[in-house]
Amino acid sequence: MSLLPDFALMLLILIAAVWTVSARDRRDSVIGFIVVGLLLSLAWIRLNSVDVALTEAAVGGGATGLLLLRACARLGPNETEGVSLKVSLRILTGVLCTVVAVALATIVLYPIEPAPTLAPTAAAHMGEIGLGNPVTVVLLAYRAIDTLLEKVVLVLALIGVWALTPDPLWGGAPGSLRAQHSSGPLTFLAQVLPPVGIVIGVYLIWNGADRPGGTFQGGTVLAAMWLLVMMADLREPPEIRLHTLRRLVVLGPVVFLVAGFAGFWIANGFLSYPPDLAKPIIVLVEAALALSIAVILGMLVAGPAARAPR
Amino acid sequence: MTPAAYTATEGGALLVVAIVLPVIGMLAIFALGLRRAERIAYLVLPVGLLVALAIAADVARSGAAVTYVLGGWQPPLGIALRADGLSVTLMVLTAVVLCAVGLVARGSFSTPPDKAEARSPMVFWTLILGLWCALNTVFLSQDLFNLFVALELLTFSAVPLVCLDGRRETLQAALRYLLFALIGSVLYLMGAALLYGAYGTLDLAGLRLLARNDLATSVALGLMIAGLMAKAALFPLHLWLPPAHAGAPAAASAVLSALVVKAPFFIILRLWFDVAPQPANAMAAQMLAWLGIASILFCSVMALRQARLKLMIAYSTVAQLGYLFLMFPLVMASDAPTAWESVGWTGGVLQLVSHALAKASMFLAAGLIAEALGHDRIENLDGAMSVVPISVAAFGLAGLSLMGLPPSGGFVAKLMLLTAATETANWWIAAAILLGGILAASYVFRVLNRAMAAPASDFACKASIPLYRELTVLGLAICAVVLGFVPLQPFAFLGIGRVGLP
Amino acid sequence: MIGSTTLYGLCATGLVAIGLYGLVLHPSPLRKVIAFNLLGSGTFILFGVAAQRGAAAGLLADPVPQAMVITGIVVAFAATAVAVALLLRLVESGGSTLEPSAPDPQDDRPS
Amino acid sequence: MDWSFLLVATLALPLAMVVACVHHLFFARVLSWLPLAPVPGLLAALFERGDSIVIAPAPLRLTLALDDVGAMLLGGASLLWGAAGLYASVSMRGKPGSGRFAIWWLLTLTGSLGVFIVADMTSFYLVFSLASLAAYGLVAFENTARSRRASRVYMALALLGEALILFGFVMLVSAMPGGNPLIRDAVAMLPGSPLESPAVLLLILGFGLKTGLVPLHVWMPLAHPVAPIPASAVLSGIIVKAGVIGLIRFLPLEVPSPDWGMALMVLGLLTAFYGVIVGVTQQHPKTVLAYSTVSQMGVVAAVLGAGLSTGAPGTATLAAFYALHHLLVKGALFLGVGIVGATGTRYVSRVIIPMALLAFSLAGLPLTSGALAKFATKPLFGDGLAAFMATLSAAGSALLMAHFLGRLRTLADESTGDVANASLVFAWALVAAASLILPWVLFPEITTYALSETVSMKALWVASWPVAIGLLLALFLKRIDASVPRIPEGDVIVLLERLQPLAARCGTAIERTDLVLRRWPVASIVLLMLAIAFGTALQFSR
Repeated sequence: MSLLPDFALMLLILIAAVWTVSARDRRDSVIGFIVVGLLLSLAWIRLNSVDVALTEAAVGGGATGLLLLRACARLGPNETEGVSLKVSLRILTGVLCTVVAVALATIVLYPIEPAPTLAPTAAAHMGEIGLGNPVTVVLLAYRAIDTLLEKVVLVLALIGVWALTPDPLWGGAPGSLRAQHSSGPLTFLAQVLPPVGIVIGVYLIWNGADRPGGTFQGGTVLAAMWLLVMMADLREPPEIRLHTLRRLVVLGPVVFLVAGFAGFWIANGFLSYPPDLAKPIIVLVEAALALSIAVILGMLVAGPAARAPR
Repeated sequence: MTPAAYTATEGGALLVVAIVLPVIGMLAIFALGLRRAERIAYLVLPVGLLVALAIAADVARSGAAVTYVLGGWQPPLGIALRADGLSVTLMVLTAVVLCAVGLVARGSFSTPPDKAEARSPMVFWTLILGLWCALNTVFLSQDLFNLFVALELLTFSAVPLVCLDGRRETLQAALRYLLFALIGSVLYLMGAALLYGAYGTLDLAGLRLLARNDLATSVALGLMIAGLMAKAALFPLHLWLPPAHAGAPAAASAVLSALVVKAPFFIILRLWFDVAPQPANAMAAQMLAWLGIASILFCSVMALRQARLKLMIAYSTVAQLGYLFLMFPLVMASDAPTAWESVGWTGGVLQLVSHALAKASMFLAAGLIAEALGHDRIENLDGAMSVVPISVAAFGLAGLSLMGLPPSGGFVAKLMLLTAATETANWWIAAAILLGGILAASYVFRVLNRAMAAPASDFACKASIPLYRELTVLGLAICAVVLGFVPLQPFAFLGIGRVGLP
Repeated sequence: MIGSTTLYGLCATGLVAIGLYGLVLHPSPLRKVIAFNLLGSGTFILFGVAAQRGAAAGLLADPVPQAMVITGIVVAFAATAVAVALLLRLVESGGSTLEPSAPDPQDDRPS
Repeated sequence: MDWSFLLVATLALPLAMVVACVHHLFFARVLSWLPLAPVPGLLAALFERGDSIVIAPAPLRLTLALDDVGAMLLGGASLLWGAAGLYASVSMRGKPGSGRFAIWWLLTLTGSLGVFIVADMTSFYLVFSLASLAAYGLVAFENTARSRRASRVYMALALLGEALILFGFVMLVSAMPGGNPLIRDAVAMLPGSPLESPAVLLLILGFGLKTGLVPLHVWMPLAHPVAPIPASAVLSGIIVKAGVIGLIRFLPLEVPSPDWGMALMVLGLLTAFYGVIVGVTQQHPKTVLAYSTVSQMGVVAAVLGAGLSTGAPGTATLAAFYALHHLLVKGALFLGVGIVGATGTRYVSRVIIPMALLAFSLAGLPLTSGALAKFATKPLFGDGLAAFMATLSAAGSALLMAHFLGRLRTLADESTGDVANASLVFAWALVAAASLILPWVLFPEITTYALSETVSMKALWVASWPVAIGLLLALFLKRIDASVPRIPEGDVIVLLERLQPLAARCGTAIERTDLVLRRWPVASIVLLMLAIAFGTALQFSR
């Protein structure tokens, strides 16, 4: 197979990355970053990692991009961007970064042969779970504790963001997500897209059990729809003191934990599943996780409360 | 070559509880939005302590590590938890410090009775529990990627604690902390990626068997150690620590200084002794020790020159962390059959433990002094002795440990390190240990001198401190002192589970 | 002969270098956050390369590093969210850079 | 009967009194209990001999034991602690902070008696540090600018001493298996060990600092005079003996070591003369006494050095005997200064004669206990130059003491004349009497000489001429009094303090470096460098 498309993609990614770092304007930089994210999704597909590609597109490029764009808008134009550092410092940094890159490149160019892999082991045990997508199996069975703790990370990040609320506003709602120029097309999209998006999201979650797709991707699509609705000013962000909101946030981790502890009784230990029930349990956990992720991502983008509680 | 399998031991499920219990408490506080968030924390803290003690008892009784294989999936595919003598010691330490901090924090982080839920109590208690989960995971996990997640958990819990009061300086400190910690994380993760590419496993025991001495391994370990040092704030990577630890509320500072910076160090220890190809590299060990020496001397002088009590204690943390990094060449050059049977290893671990107790006590005492006086300028501490005598006494006792004067854990630790340095003829290290002790004494006495002076005529006490808070702080300091009565030789307990790693 | 996997590996090293450069030198915190994300992406691709090289047993790529990357991406997002929120709050409170100013000696609050 | 419990009580009683201070009722009265605190120590010195008790079994091995040397010093120290405690319980009553003073007092007492009775290394370091550091509270008690400076210098040098001793100890035990050896065993291993020289050097420096060997004596003339009278008495009388017992216990005295012995002897004699020369320029009697302590401790060090160089048996006992004499005399002199300071000229004619006797006893005046001490230690110096210098140092002492008596007289004239408190006088008289009598009782037991030899014509002559020379010098000095330079207290420390601006500049430079290092680009560049350095080190050096 020709290397040309890969080479072109690689060049594009690097050019976009250089642009992202070197752009004078903050907004240009963010756009550059979103472009890198999209290109990276393509790269991930070329690396035969479709699940990662979906996650990168949804979370890495999409949600992060949205977050950064909003920050740009809030920051205003007058930040001191171009403080010029000494040339010697720049050269030194350049040299050091190059040394790191050269070391990494050497390792990449002269890898260990044969490549060590866990793929055969992972494949060998797939049958015990009954799911078709190996990545989902790794995420929710083999290395479920990683996934569980990462959900805790998300909840903690949300608490960390909320912690920045000024005291009098605690419990209130985050500021409006409305785009600066609320336009007709956006409103239209916000009215039309969500049903479609929700279907796609649910499909991704359900599908994730056996084919590429899964919790994050589905959850992110759900979150995106919600954010769209909020940005079009059709709905305000909810108050952070709402019990429903809080419970939706913890739903995923709690279901995951319950499933984990259930393993003590119905299988052989924490986070283990009985072979015949594995698939339904995992799908249930995934659904709960996706819902929580959608809420958490949405609230993370929305930021700390900016209005006093009503 | 397949690594030997982990066998789950009886009672291994307790390891899961140790990790998950704080998470449950945290989620409960978050979800229930209760009138008094701290109540749930008070339920979780003692139970967590009991769990840690139970695991310690189990390890002590069986004389072997307690192991649990999550989901029954053997590493390298799955992840194993393993509590050896060292990790159990640190778990108990963590539980003790957190319980004490919890008691003292009651005064500062109780929900006011007229509010449904207040910001700072809710955030403080959830994050403290989050921290606990992260620390226990760091101590127990046997998988480098899982350790990465735990480190992130730690960062996300620690950063918002720094800026709990929302002032500009603390926000700035928190942002610096977060960004620098993130560089550290990425470097660590990069190393993990290289190791996976080279060995196809991130399991510690597996890597120990496979580790070769090649470029990928060297680069990976270099990146990981540097990244972890950034998170541990070893000089000269301490840019974030003084403002962050000084800016946080005292209860949070206590946890940050006593425990949080120890977690990355613990992972360096694991990498060095459990992963790096043996025999370990002499030059890299010397480099670590030199950074430690620089840390001790430079930051002790900085501590001596601070005007603010909490900043002084924060710089002292960086200096005391330096002692931990001295152990690498000392252990290497020792003629003990294994690392953990050498005096240097025991001294280093003891320094970790006694510094944690002493520093927690010191920060809490500083917090109470600041509460009582309304400020923490060292020059104006006159009269502190008459208002909060027990806190000043706790500060002094904790100071003993930092100075390395007997009787205290710090003394035994530094004595062991000094002995190891003498035995291995590392004279520079010996000199740094001694000089560091003198500098530490100088900054501690500087504070005590002021605090014990007679109060000025217009002296006014800003707040009265309940006795139980002062006594808790004193209790921690006494723990640090009591550690001074351990025998001066390597402890068998710290070697449990390390002999014949799987 | 360089394969496509190696090519992406080199791409990853490029991203790491570019990200590191931005992270070290950009004075603006937001640009540091963006650079951090680039650096992270490069690191993830390194995992991706390991995954791709580990294709075996009928799987197109080793699923374990893929799962790690997914976890990593989410953690990076969470980090970005916290950093951005902190940054915005810092700007609101009147600061904008990371370099500390001299402490105010008259400040009476505990530091 | 087994009296070994007395050893435990020696340490336990004062500590228990400290703990009891938690209760405010006891705290309010603790001052009046001070004279009782050293009673177990005194009893132990009288009845207990040769036993050792292990308080904590191996591997801790905290061990107490009392030998002749320890018992001699323990008894003298306990006596002085008791008398000074009695003095303090009267003189300190009603002063602000007297409770705090009592706590520091008790802690110092515990440590200073402890050094005479512990037998293992860890315990020795523990009680030694306790004595050193708790004495800080006594030095700093008055909280004047002068005492603050003195306590700062005291603390800095005490910590330096701790560090030197700790390092020496570590070298001493590094060759030994197991945690905490007995001092005896560790010292027995020292000769011939690879670390012998640095270990001996560190120990001499560390303990020499405590005994005030030049140039590490600078803290003494600052610290001893600023404390309240009873505290000065114990500081100058007892605390410096912690250094003496350290040298006695830790130097391998039984094994001839000409080089180290000579070095120590020279240093000691140097100190003996230095103390006199600077002492005669001082104005306050307490400062003169402090310099006299410097000088006398120089003599003790010279005795030890002389013994060490030949490995002469009995050196330890003789040095301890000399030290005991100085302990009691110096204690009595300080308490006497207190009485003169309090009563002025009212009783001075009655006080000055015993004070003169005590003072010249330090110079070895014939028929005083001091003559015994000099007589007993003299043979160690042989017949050469060293012996001559040692004798000459007695002349120096006589000169210094004559100067002291002159200053004491001036002090009496300057003070207001209150009525003497009987307890204070009793405390002083007790120590004075003990200092004059006790050496006569002990002398036959520790030497092979008969008492009659000490009063032979030759002995009397040898003891007399240095005193006579000293007195002549004193007369001469009085004549030229106006042209004698006034050397400030602490002599060389004043030069060192000139360096303060330099230290401040270094501090500022470090602060500035810290600011640079903590800038983001710098710190992150350093991080990258470290990553690269570690990678390189791991890859290329093996």
